[in-house]
Amino acid sequence: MTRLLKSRELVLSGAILALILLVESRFRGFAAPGNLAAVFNDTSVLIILALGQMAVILTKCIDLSVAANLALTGMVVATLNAAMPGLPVGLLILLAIGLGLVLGAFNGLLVWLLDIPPIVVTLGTLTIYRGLVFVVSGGEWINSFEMSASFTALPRATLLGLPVLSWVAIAVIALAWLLIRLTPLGRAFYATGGNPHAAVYTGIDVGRTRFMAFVLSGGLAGLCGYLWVSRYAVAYTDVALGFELDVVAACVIGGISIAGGVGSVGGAVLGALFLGVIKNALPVAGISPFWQLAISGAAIIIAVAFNARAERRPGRVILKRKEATA
Amino acid sequence: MSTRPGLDIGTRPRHLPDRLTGRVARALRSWELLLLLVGIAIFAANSMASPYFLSAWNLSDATFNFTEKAMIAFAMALLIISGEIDLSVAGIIALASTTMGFALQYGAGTPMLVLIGLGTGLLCGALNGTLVTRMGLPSIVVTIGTMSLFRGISYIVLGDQAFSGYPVGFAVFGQGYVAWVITVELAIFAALALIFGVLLHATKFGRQVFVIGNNPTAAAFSGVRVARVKMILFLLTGLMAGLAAICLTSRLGSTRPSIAQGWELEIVTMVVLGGVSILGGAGSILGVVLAALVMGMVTFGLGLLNVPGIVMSIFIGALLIGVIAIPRLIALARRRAA
Amino acid sequence: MLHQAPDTVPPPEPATGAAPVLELRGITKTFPGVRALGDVALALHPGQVTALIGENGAGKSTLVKVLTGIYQPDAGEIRLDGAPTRFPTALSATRAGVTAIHQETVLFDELTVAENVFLGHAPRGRFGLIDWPRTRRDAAAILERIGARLDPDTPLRDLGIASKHLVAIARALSVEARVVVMDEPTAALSRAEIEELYELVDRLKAEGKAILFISHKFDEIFRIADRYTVFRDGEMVDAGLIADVTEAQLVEKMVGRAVNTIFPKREARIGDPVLTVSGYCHPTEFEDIRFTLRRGEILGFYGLVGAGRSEFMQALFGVTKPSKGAIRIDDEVAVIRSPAEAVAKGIVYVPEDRGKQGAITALPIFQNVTLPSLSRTSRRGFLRLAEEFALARQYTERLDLRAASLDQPVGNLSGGNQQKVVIAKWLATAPKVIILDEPTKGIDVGSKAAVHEFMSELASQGLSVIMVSSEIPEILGMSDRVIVMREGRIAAEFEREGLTPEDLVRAAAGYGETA
Amino acid sequence: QEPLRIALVVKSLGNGFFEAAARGAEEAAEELGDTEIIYTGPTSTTAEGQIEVINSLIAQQVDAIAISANDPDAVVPALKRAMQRGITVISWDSGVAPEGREMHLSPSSNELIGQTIIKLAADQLPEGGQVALLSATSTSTNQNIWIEEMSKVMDQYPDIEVVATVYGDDLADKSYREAQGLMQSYPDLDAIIAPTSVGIVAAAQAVQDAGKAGEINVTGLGLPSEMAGAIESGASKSFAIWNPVDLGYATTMIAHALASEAATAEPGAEISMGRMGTATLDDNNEAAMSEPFTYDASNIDEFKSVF
Ligand SMILES: Nc1ncnc2c1ncn2[C@@H]1O[C@H](COP(=O)(O)OP(=O)(O)OP(=O)(O)O)[C@@H](O)[C@H]1O
Ligand SMILES: Nc1ncnc2c1ncn2[C@@H]1O[C@H](COP(=O)(O)OP(=O)(O)OP(=O)(O)O)[C@@H](O)[C@H]1O
Ligand SMILES: [Mg+2]
Ligand SMILES: [Mg+2]
Repeated sequence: MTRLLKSRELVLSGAILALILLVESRFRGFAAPGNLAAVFNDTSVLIILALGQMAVILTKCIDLSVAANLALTGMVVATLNAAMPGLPVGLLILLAIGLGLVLGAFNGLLVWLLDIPPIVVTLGTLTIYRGLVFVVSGGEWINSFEMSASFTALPRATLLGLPVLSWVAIAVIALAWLLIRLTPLGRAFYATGGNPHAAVYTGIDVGRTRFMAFVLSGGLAGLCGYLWVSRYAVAYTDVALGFELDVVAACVIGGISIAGGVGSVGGAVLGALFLGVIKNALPVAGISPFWQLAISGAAIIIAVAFNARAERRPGRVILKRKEATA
Repeated sequence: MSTRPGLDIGTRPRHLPDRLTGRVARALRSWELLLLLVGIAIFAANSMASPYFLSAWNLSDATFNFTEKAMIAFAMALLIISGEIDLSVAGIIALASTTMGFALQYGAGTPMLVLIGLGTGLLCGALNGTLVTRMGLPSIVVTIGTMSLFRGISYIVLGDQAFSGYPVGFAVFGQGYVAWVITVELAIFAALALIFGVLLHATKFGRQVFVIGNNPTAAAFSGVRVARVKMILFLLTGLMAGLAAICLTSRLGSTRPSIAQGWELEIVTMVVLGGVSILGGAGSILGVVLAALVMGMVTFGLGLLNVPGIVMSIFIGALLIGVIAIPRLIALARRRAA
Repeated sequence: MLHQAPDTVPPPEPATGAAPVLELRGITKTFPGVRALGDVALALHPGQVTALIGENGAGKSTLVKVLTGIYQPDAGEIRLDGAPTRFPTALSATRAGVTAIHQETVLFDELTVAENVFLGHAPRGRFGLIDWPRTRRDAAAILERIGARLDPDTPLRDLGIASKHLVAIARALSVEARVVVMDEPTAALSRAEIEELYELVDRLKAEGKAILFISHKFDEIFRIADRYTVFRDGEMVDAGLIADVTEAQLVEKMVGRAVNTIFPKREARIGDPVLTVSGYCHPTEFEDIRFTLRRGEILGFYGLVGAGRSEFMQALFGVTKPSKGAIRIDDEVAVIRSPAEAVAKGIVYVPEDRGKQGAITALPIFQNVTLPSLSRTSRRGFLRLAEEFALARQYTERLDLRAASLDQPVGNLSGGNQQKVVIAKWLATAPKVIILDEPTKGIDVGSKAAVHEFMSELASQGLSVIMVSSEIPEILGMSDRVIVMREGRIAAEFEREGLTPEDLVRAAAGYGETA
Repeated sequence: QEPLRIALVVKSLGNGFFEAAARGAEEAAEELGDTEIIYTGPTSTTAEGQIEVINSLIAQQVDAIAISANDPDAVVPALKRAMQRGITVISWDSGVAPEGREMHLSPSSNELIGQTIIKLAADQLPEGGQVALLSATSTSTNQNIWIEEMSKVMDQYPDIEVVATVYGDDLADKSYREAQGLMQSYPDLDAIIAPTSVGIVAAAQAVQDAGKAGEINVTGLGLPSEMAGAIESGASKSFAIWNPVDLGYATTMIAHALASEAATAEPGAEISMGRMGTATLDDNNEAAMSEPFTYDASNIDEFKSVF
């Protein structure tokens, strides 16, 4: 598995590099470290969400509610911040993660205990959570001047030259790698998606593992709720509308198989970065932003076709050809 | 001692009855009945909540809330029963509407516009179908890609512009009436419900759709041309999206690339609420018809109370999960008690 | 012969050897509509192999699952070293030292061999994190011990069926076990590997482990078991020492009456050639397959597991494409590019994997039967249910299918009856040639005899049969002619007269070959 | 007697601008007496959403619909049906094609707005310089007309170069990213003109985050409450807007007059807008309310709590 994935990650890294160089060749400065750091910073939220989604997809499920979860947690913490500017930001972040966890757990419970297909569950909660944002806010926007300075300052504060937002993404990547590679839960994600039936025989509780994946995805979405709202210094009902599809697309481009059990942290990160580079390169390259949608659609199709080709097994070979005589 | 399988060749064959449970008994336990009850309850609640609900003209206006989506939902139901899905339908609407608007610039008349709309739908369906059946790619991912691609092409063509000025004759699809309060769209909806109902439940093709959804490998090993059936379903879905694009464009009288944004999820919701198993292999057109009516009535009823659309969607989401969850919760509780 | 009453209380265990490590008492397990286990008892002794035998569906695998914490029994108790205990999860059974090689391969294609061996109980290092280097080392050691030459870092998906089974065995031995359960462990292994397994069992015995061995093959039961326990219909009917019984007695206990294990082929008039295959090739799976099949003939295809017979049959049936070759049906050139075309030309295939390729388990019997005949039972594409039921009834009754109604889902039927539905489906198309791939694999003795008798009857009615089988007695008993395949090629062809098991084995394994 | 029911249909609920307009509408209703305001709209800026809302308003038999349209053409059939059922239909803020309404009330005249936005930027650039436009949703008409009007007067500012026009789709995050892109692509940029209340806030935030407050001037059309921070930080020196409270008030006054048949919408007609004076309809049955008003550090504190 690792061999194949490594090569797939290599190809994806190559594609990203080629893309960067292509833009750089026509528009000096795109590949400058400062700009690349900005691209990474801009993609941080997508990376974090893609890592959560990856856990879910590994277990053969899908979480379409992440963007709605993000919007709801973002709105709740922004509202709290506006109402009680005195609340420490740390507490609000914990609250965002906590609320995200609860929303993820709700998905997870429906999948685990009631055995409802994940796509149906999260399609339902996608509309419910998004609707709740409206109910919570009464449709009002929370604007930057209503937020406390510390609330909006945290993600853009720089540390060793990088904004805190980027550092959060880096930390999440590291933790995700640790979780996936080195903990039993991480391995359980693969087993559950790779062969749910066999997972039961190995003592893995398939339902519980899926639940945990949804909780993880929810918690990260909650974290992103705070990050998004404070970064753009605005909260409203349609925050990150339709972003769940970008997240799924990042995973797919990163080689995480929708059939479960296949994928890696590196793949998810690279998939997100690929989309991030395209998004940032278009305005710089002077391509009309109206092209962006079609380009990312084409990228998804090409990536999935490519991954399927890489995954296709050579098939066992019964015939032992005698090369020498030929 | 009980008879053992297979040991009694040569003895008198046993007579196997066709069915043990009658059709009525089955109907009484069905998902459709549950939906019908929900629908009646919502109808009653709406009539009580708003004095404006029970009016033929108002109900006729309300049908626009679901007719176009339901046209696609019928084809989508077949596709989902066969174990595939098409999330690009709203993208197809945008693209088909755009090509129609483009043709309009070159003076195409109503018949030509209709052909172009349907043709674009078919082509998009053909692309999806080819990627899925020829290259063996998972349809959920392929159609997430083509969803962006199709709508993206509309954005490339239109940008921030719009096509408008459709011919007067073209308005008949989305704004015309067949008779009294029966709109053209409602008539199309009813005709399609009948056609798709017969296609799915009374034809060889429909049987093959169910078989494929249950076990595609065994279907192929039984001589069913799986790839062909799936290809036809993708084409059919594309065609219906093209038809919906004609109706919607005609109703709006203009084309923007953002047309029908987010419809794919509403259509899938409609299909699943109609009792079609998202895992494939089970479902009925009657269920989808009932789900369309229920969803239309919920949105219209709440609209009359000036409830914002997004709050309605909470109801739809809760309905989707609730209708599936409640029977399971009861079963779970019963098992716990026992 | 005395008929044993089914309700007799099992005789007490003969008192030999040490006290049992693991004892089951009064275990009952019901599934909706089926009582898989009713009040069964079993005792496993250290250093002894207990064979568990019974027909298909007797409840053997269910018992294994109860023993390993996958199923919870409805009633009864499990005693470990005399103390009552419970296994609420698979992990708890592993921790208690009960490990199993399950009938199905329960492994993960996307993980490596080492991960598969240790999934769920990998060695942990600091902070409870998985210690990968140690996991790899330990896995290599276990593989070494069972004589499997496999690299622990190979992804499992790159391995063949037999190697996968070896990984499953390694997995079972990766825990400190006192009780080892093996549910039909030799079904997928080659002869050499089976021998290695027997040696392994002997070693485990010597180490004092208690072994429960499930098999349908009596030769191996007599080769390695010390004790036996017989299940019938979810009940324990007998137990004792192997030394005290004969094979015939065991079979009778299992089935409840005496049976012939092989129903010999009835003489049939063999007619003109129906199917001629010449030079069929595939880039990787088989090469230059050629033979002629005649009317009323049963042509056996023998070979070791993995010889490529199924691949060839599936190409003949149009599932996969051959790269070269031609066929003639009734002396006319025919091209088959899909199963639909094969069926139209009168060639049908009963696949090896009944659950995945044969039956559509969630759909009713009649829909399964009429599926390939829908053009006949429908008019202009519209279904006619009455005709479907009539057709389905005709063929299911001819095969004496046991079911409650034609509307019952096939998944509710026993394995043998599911096989009958698949055969009925094809008979309803009035084929010329029927290909049966391992038609009695995993089917108990009783049903097996019925299938054999039926095959014979079809041949005598003028149908041509190709029978793929890995069982020598079945090949010898049923075939008019035998083709042996090895590594994707035809290794030999034999007439029925004077054919011996040694001939088959020699050709299949390739001793003294020139090619 | 039943109260007169006037529906104020907005582009999307939750937008501060429209909330303010709704307050103005309520003020007018109070003044008029016997008038009920139904403030409604879709939750995202789509034409389909507005049509569903219009259908339910028709069903409720409201007396007047005053709409700020997401699409000038798409809502026409639905509005026509409303007029057929005897409902007074006018558009305000963002217009509807003439056949879909009786009259349209522009917050200001397009010429004045176009001239104002470029003047705001030019006044801070006596030496000339580069400016870029950050426009709103691609499906909105006004921005395009204003930009067009702006280009008509560009020859008055020979030293000012418009280097790019980008679209933020009236989404905060997209506008933010587009503003970032502008700063990357044009290192010498002097001003960003965003004739949209969402875009201007996002652009100001982007400029502030890039540490270029005072260097790049963000101007255009915005709400004082949302722009107060930007004025304070120096990211924006000044911006303009008409008063949405006045706009909602004037719209309601006109709708009431037409629905109660106190006035008729025809070219040349003069319709009273209460404290806002009189609207005079042109040949297209369109009228302008007033000129946009400029906000800067000198008056922002006074207005930021109003809307
Ligand atoms: N999960 C299940 N749900 C319902 N019925 C089951 C389930 N598992 C087993 N059964 C039924 O219980 C009975 C015993 O099955 P089991 O698998 O234990 O048989 P077995 O003795 O192992 O047969 P074989 O020799 O074919 O492996 C069968 O009738 C089977 O159909
Ligand atoms: N290494 C493998 N990778 C993928 N599929 C395999 C592998 N080994 C076996 N199979 C599949 O498992 C099934 C049964 O395998 P089996 O070993 O019986 O091979 P076979 O070609 O059918 O040989 P035969 O029928 O001659 O025994 C076949 O369908 C085969 O394609
Ligand atoms: Mg078994
Ligand atoms: Mg085989």
